[in-house]
Amino acid sequence: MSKKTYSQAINEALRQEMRRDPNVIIIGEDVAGGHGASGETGGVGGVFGLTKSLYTEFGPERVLDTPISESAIIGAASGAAVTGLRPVAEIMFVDFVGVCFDQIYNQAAKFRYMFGGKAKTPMVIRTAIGAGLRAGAQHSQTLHPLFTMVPGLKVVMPANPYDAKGLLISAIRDDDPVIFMESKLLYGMEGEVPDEAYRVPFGEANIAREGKDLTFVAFGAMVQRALAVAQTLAGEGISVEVIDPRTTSPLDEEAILDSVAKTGRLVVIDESPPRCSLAGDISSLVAEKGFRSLKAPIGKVTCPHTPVPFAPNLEDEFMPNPRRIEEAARAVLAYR
Amino acid sequence: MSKKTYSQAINEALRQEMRRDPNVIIIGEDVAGGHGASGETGGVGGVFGLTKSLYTEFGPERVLDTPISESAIIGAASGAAVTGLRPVAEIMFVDFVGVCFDQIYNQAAKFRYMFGGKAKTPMVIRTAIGAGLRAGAQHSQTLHPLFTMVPGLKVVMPANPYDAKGLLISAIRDDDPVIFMESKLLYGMEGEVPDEAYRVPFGEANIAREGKDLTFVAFGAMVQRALAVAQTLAGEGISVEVIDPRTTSPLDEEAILDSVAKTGRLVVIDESPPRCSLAGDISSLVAEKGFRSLKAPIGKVTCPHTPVPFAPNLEDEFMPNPRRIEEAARAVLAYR
Amino acid sequence: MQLSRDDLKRAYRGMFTIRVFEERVNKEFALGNIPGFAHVYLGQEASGVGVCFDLTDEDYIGSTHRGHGHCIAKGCDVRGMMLEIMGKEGGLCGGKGGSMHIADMSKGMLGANAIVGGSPPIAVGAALTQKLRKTGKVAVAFSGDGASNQGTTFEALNMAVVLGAPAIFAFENNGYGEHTAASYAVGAPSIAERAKSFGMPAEVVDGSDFFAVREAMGRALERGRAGEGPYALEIVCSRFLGHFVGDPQAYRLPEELAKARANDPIPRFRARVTEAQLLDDADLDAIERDIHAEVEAAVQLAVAAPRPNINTLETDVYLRY
Amino acid sequence: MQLSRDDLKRAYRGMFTIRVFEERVNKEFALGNIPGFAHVYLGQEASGVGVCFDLTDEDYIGSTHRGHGHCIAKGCDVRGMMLEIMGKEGGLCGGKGGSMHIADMSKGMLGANAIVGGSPPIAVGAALTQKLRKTGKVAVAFSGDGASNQGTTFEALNMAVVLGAPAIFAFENNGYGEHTAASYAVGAPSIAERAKSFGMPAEVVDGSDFFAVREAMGRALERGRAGEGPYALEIVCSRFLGHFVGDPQAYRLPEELAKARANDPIPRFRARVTEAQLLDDADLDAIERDIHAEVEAAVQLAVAAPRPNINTLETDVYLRY
Ligand SMILES: Cc1ncc(C[n+]2csc(CCOP(=O)(O)OP(=O)(O)O)c2C)c(N)n1
Ligand SMILES: Cc1ncc(C[n+]2csc(CCOP(=O)(O)OP(=O)(O)O)c2C)c(N)n1
Ligand SMILES: [Mg+2]
Ligand SMILES: [Mg+2]
Repeated sequence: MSKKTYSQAINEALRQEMRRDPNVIIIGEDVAGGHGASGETGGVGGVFGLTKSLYTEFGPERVLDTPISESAIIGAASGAAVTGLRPVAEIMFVDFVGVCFDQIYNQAAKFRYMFGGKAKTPMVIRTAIGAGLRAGAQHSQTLHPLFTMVPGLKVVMPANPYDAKGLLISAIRDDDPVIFMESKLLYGMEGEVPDEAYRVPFGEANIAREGKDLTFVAFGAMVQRALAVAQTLAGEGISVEVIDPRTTSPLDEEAILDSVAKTGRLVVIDESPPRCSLAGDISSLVAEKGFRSLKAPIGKVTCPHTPVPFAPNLEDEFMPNPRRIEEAARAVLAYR
Repeated sequence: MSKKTYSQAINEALRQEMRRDPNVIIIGEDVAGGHGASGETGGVGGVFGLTKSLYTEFGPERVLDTPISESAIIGAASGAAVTGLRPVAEIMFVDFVGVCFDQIYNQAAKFRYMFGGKAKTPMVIRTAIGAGLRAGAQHSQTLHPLFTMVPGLKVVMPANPYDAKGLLISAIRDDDPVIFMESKLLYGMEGEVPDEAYRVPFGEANIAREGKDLTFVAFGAMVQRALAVAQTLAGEGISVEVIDPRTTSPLDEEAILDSVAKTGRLVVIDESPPRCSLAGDISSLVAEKGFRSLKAPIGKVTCPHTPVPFAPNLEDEFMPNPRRIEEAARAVLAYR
Repeated sequence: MQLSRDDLKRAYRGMFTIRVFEERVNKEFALGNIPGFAHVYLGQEASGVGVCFDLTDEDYIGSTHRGHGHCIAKGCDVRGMMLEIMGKEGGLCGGKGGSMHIADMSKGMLGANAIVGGSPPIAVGAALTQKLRKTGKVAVAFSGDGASNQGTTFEALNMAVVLGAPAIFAFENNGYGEHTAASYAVGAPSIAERAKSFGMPAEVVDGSDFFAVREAMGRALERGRAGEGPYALEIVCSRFLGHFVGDPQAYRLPEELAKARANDPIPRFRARVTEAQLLDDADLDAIERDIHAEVEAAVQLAVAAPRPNINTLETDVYLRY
Repeated sequence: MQLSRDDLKRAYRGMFTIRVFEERVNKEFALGNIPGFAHVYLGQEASGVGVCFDLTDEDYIGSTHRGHGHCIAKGCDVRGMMLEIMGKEGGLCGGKGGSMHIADMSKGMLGANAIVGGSPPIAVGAALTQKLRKTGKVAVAFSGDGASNQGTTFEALNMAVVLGAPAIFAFENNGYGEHTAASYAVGAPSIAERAKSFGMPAEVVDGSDFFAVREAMGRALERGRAGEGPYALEIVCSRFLGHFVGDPQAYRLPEELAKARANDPIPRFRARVTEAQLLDDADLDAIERDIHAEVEAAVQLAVAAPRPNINTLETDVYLRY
């Protein structure tokens, strides 16, 4: 056990799994870096440095730099997966999935069902998500609803370093395609992380804070924001439970329903735009299966129905921020 | 006014708009057909015949056959749109959007906002949706949540020939990109359709049937199924209101909320899989803004969380069918 | 490599099985026994069989919407195929896939693919596995002339070169993508030259000549098995019927169709082997009788078979909601 | 076409504006005045200016993440650009776009584009408008060597040929896509040859020589304006700095960088026009002083400007929920 950042936890999970299983390979743009150049090869380790030093340890056969061709990256990963490898592909920013989405949702995700259960596609797609870096409309999206809606995909959103490592190890050992969504805002977050390999199972929520007056459900980077508002409200004697489902699909419905059964009030906080969102999804779950517990309308805090704006003040207001979360909480709490 | 099929209504809308405005062009695969072949050119008019005889009338400058390159089709349409044309692009089956999704959600949909309101992208993407034709996992999807979630897109799902014509004319005259989703199961549906051009506005629901005990919200091909079940239940003295929002984005929230205010009970019927679905979206709307009216949990009838199966018996059970709709309705009605 | 009498019989068996199977698909479709769409491989038999002839079960192929011929050439069971195409229990994909999604991992068949350009990137991945494991095996991506214009296909060509993957790109140029001619939709003067410009060897082959296809494929295989990287073949052939079963094809003149039929790969093969006295008519006739019986049995079986159990709707996917 | 003294001054002004602007972006980024990322165009000035030199406001360009130089070459206002890059009110996109999304329809600038390969299909569409309206105008798609491997780019090449669209593909080969060399990621021996194999004329140009770029572009333009279809240029140039501002570039040896600097397009231009006595140092120095003042003023303005009004968050999109 020692203090590690979210980035280090991910890097460590990759290294340990690659050591354990020679079938695990890494494929993506600049995951090594420097190929064909006059200077050092393998020193980049991905634009965010997540695959740093893996090339040095595992070499060009297992850490594959590619052209900027995301469809071929994902196709190469799924083709390698159905023939026996366990690739971890990197799509640098989730925003880029539009150029390779077919290979994800029509191909990799469907093989198992469409082929009558006879194909196994153990692959992970790691990708960086979220606004807040002033990266503009095409480098700041979250897009997890896009994957959550697809039958055949598992979708993971770690909210802290411990979960990042444990969930990534689960993802690599899973036999279905897994989308592993890394919150850019959390890369620098520190936490206690065991040095050895361990798994955090899919579909088991983390109760990030216990409470009895109101339930917050939040994912990824939004968990910290939810916790911060819960803390503020605690000062007024309001007890908020914060549920982090960890994986959006499979979803731990029970943890959410149990919490709402206790609190009777729910606010879902999520960084996608409002329509067909994860916030709406969870709200509708409770409106169907937890209706009897509900004492108030279900609040949602999402981004507005706009692309991500560039200017910092606009972007800060765009994201679910403590002010907006608090407002939603108070509205739900005030309902009689 | 005369009886026309859904297909004929769409074809007529295209023809009339092309006559009215020389900027309207059609672009897609086989929208004319026969180019470069030894026989007839222009006789195909799209695999479903929707653009039939337009090539003959408007010629190769305005009805453009393309290679099988959907990204280039959509890009060509949006590039033409921002420079002054009003293209109607065809993506044969909505399932194919995965190969060109970037050009839709990151490009066309974002131009206006991302460029500070200085770009106008008047284009329509026509595409065929839905299961029921035994076309298998990659030719039977609906995927409207995929578009509904994207800020900057308008999404249209006509449920009958009258709406098909009027909504398509609105789409062509709209200055934003519009996704026009044609239900394959409805292509042969007949109805009264005015001969002249007319618009059905976006964001205005059609109350397909009035009722007071229960609200059904359904889109596209599901509207007929909802009506059929409403009819069955009427035989038992249960009065069901059927709301067809016509466009998923913009969404006529008011019509839905008004109906639930009256009935207190809601079942949403939609042919996408359950997660981050349109069904969930509408349920969450009512759970937030119509909570006080609700007398029962909100029911959802969707496809299961699987790809579309091929075998006819599996596919029939996969789709929201009258039995499943009726079951959901009875459960919501029975709630006390 | 010289072909033995048994080899030649195997080749004829492959092509003739495809022929009879596809004619029967056409007929059963008309009879209403086949749900959905079907795209038959009639006229292209020499391509599939020529490409797959020297592949093992551990070599992989990725296929297209027009995949029955590839499946048969790669050794898939025709009963399992017919059951699948009719949407019946016991089909190769349990009835969940259908004509456009037949796969059989045990035969190295990675699936027909209803997305044009879907297979090439996947085949690069299968080839990568071979490269990393140094198996000396290859992966073939079948694509049509139409698919040769899809961005995913181009990316796969470049990726295979860059990663040195033993992928073989078999472009079956049957002159049409749906109802549009390749002469219109392929802006390049030649699909092979375009592939070559990506940095791999490429050649044009007469796709109605089994021997020519097999020989060209031999050169591709030699390179692949030696770990020297990808190869492309432009296999020029003819689609005897329409794009899908039922396409009236007004865009093709009768003369064009007649010319295609005149170059039928199956009589060509027969003429060549009988004239060279490698096989005699009796050998070939015996094969034909066999195959007719085999396909007939497959159809009987499939027509009589039950639909998949309704409980399978939600199996083979990891969870239900 | 022979260049007048005024033309030459305009060319120098264009290149030097880019140079000073980008050096300043670099500096302001370090000072924390520029949010997010910035990719500067230093070293590639002759390419953007050479390509855009004979374009009018009614000709279009589509650009990349490294778009500042293209914007300036196409006539965008540097104040509006600097305001945009700093995320301020009055920016060319109202502060909503930022460095990677600067657009100005009034100048025929269809937008920088943060998706690699995003612009080529769009440029084909803009070219199509010109073709249908018979304007004699063209649309240029700038792409990097990295972008030349993206499927969308390949599709655009083929589509332009098939539709006969007056699109010009300007591939700026600066040797790198992020931190990976083109020599690794482009499997083809040559980007120009690869483009040519799609069925259009293509040539390789020395991208550090303004005159060479402009002349090659002249041939492309002649074809485009005459309605004869697309053209491709592989413009070989150098990226003086890292991929983004802040990239330490350990993957490039100092010698390589020094070599690139030794071939700086701006001194090359100066030497050529002064040696040929077309312009003298005083002319050029005057331009330089002007530009320094202009960029300084733009920075002052932008630093002092307010952020966009918060109410603009939900404008320019058709609805709110
Ligand atoms: C991405 C995508 N676009 C369009 C289609 C529709 N479609 C199915 S087959 C086909 C023609 C394919 O032509 P080609 O690749 O030449 O194969 P062939 O049918 O001649 O065997 C088209 C356009 C599709 N299935 N997928
Ligand atoms: C689809 C997509 N993939 C990856 C990226 C990340 N990315 C941004 S710039 C870049 C390199 C582009 O290289 P090149 O086209 O040569 O342009 P240059 O940076 O050299 O100007 C990459 C990989 C992206 N923005 N979009
Ligand atoms: Mg073809
Ligand atoms: Mg570059």
